[in-house]
Amino acid sequence: MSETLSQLGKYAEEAGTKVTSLRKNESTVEVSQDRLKAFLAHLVNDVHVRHLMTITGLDLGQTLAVIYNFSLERDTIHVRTLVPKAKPVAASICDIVPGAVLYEMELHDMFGIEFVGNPLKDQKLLPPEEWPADLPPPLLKTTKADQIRRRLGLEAAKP
Amino acid sequence: MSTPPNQQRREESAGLMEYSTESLVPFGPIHPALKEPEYFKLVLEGERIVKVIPRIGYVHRGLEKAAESRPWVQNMYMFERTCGICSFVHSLCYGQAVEELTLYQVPRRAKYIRTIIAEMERIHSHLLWVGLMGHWAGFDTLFMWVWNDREVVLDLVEAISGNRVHKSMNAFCGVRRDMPENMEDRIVERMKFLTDRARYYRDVIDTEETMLKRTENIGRVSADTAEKLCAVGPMARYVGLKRDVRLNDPYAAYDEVPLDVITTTQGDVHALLRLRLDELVASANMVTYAVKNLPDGPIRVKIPPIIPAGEHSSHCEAPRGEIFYFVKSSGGRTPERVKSRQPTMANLPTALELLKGQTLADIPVVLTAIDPCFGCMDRMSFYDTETNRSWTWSGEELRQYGINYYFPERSKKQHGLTKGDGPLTNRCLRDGF
Amino acid sequence: MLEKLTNWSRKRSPWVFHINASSCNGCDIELVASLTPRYDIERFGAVLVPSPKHADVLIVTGVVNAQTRDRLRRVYEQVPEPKHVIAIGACAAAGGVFKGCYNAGQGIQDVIPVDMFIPGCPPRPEAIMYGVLKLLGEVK
Amino acid sequence: MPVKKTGAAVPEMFRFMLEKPSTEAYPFKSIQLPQRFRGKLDIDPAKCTGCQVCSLVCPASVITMVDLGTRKVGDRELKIRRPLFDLSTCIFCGECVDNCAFNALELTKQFETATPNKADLLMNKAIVK
Repeated sequence: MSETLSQLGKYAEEAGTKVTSLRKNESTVEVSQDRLKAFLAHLVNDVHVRHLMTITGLDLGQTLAVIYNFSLERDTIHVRTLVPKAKPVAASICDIVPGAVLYEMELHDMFGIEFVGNPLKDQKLLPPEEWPADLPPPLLKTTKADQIRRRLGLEAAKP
Repeated sequence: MSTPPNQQRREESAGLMEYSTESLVPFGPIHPALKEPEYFKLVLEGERIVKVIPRIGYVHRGLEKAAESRPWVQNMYMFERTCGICSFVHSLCYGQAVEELTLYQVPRRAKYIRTIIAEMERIHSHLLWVGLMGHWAGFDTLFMWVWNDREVVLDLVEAISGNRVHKSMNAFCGVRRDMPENMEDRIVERMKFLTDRARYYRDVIDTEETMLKRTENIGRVSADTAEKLCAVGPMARYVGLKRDVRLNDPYAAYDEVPLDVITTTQGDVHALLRLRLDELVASANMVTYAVKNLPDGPIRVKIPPIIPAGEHSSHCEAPRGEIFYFVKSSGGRTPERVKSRQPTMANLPTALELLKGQTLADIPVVLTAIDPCFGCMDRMSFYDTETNRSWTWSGEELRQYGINYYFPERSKKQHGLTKGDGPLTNRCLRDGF
Repeated sequence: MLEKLTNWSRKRSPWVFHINASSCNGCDIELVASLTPRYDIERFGAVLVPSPKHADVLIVTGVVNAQTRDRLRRVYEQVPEPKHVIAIGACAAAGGVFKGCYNAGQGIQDVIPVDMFIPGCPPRPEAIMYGVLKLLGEVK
Repeated sequence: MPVKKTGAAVPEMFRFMLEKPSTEAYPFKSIQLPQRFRGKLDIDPAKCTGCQVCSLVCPASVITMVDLGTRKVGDRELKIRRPLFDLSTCIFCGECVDNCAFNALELTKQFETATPNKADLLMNKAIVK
């Protein structure tokens, strides 16, 4: 763990969470939704971990996990936060990391998480335009690929 | 697409009717020559672009969902086919993320072979890009030369892997094929040839007026903006950010092979051309070194088909920038979740920033500059907000427009379009586009 | 007589429009490579044209998804008669490795009629040339 | 505006004029393929035992197993199965060849497989006697 990371560890402890090391160079921090923005602001502005690689979504059954994957030279830092599946709303981090716009749009399309404050959140990024409104987001575990194919009319017309 | 505008587009342009100086230009999605279909909405003020709204997803196939129902090994072949240009590095990155979940080590010889193929892929991708840049700037001679030289490296790739594009070389914890015997001299000789050619092309782009005029001082962005927008790869290095996964977090054999990371602060499209040609030389040197110092030993460790539970991420430097894979396993025969992020996705916000303030004629050059894995330069429909008339340009016509804009003397007779001939819209209407 | 002449000239110079229907770019770069000096498909008069309205032959790469399906159909309708369609690659022929993805079809023949399949992932430029020439009846 | 000075491309242009063309003579001459070229899949029906490993490892679901009746081994009745290949969707990765324990499969150098009829791409060599 590098010096920046131990510095981050101190801050994380003050915020009531801690940095867990997954493997060499790779650590993960669990932050609650209401503390997330303050934590990320500290990460980006004070620790200078500026490169957001992407935002990963995970379906954990009852909840959705949103993982912000940052990298700083040799270190990879996953900042992990949970969003309830029943009410998938999260705060946008576009004001802290402007490069997050498209990743948040992607997560909105794939998991149905609404990012409050994202400037382009009403746009569709990935799914086709004729995507039925009542179809659940594709990457949820309950959604089946065949079901989507049937609704999109992609099932082959076999003789 | 030259079909009548659909209802949605009509409504969008109707919203802009209040500002008569602005026009909305839907951009995409079908392109004849090369690229994948994408769609951008451009808001223009006269010739200048004010705002760009992307709509990707024309190539969206749903790989991440499909990965959850396929065995680990089959996923490798599927992710390899995410992109036809940087195919090897996708399978490498996915493979590395999975390898970290197992306790097996990759043999050293396999790491070297992976480095050789990855660098050859970078050479072929950069040559492809330089050729395209020549094509879009109206310098087709360069396109033909560069693509002819590109065959040299593709021949090597084919001799090693058996296919020119999708190498299918990777396996978990190793590679599937060893280097052929007696290839060393041939590779070293070809790399020397490519190095010479790359140096020569640097001369060409520095002295040919066609290239200079189209690329200098175009596509500028500040280092701070690029960093904030999380640009990766050459798009970060051309403004002076030393962002290269090979240097920051070495994978494969990059910690042993001498690595030369090239950055520049010139910060325009011309700098990107030079940077990519320099990187090509550096890659050729790395291939030469790796081939000469190829260690002996096994090339592969066989691993069981069940991967232990856990989650891990991996990132690699593709020719276009950093790619990222996140893998979660629940200890079964299929992954629980695979997330992949391609460099173009990361570079898109920067590209949109680059487009702002550019003229219509520069769109092909600027959009090609990010080396888009999609990026469609074709079938622009133009809407005149005053008369609500629409017309369509193909990518080729747009390219012609760009050439005419910069070199009016060359093709006045073709369209009669010259620089400073009144607002674009009126001119195009008059000329019957 | 005039018809014969038109047919002859059409055979001697097929104008090709290429549409990428959610392809991975592999087949596309091989198609462009077949235009470059090493392979030079222009020896047989084949030219890539920027508009479907000028084309005789429509070359389609990639597995069709819901977003490109309608675009492909519309482009096909714009190609003037007589028109021919070539499907390049495993994806365009039958879905290839993407068979079963939620936003991928099973080949373009579900959308438009196809006259020639060139399988491969991707096919070599020579294989593409062989397919185009076979379509024109130049080689058996 | 006339071009003021010549760039580095001009001398090269003249050099290329004197060189012999880089174009291959295909289709008038056959081409040299590398040793490892991965072309059309081929099966040796005599070697195939119908173990269906190839159909399990195939990423593109090219291979379906077809039942060809049963045969008696001692007291048990065993199903005879043979693979049917739909080469139109084959991605030529070679995974089936690597995994075949009986060396029944190989990737040949045949690449001229273009056909107007998709049924031509079905390889039923192992099924038809």
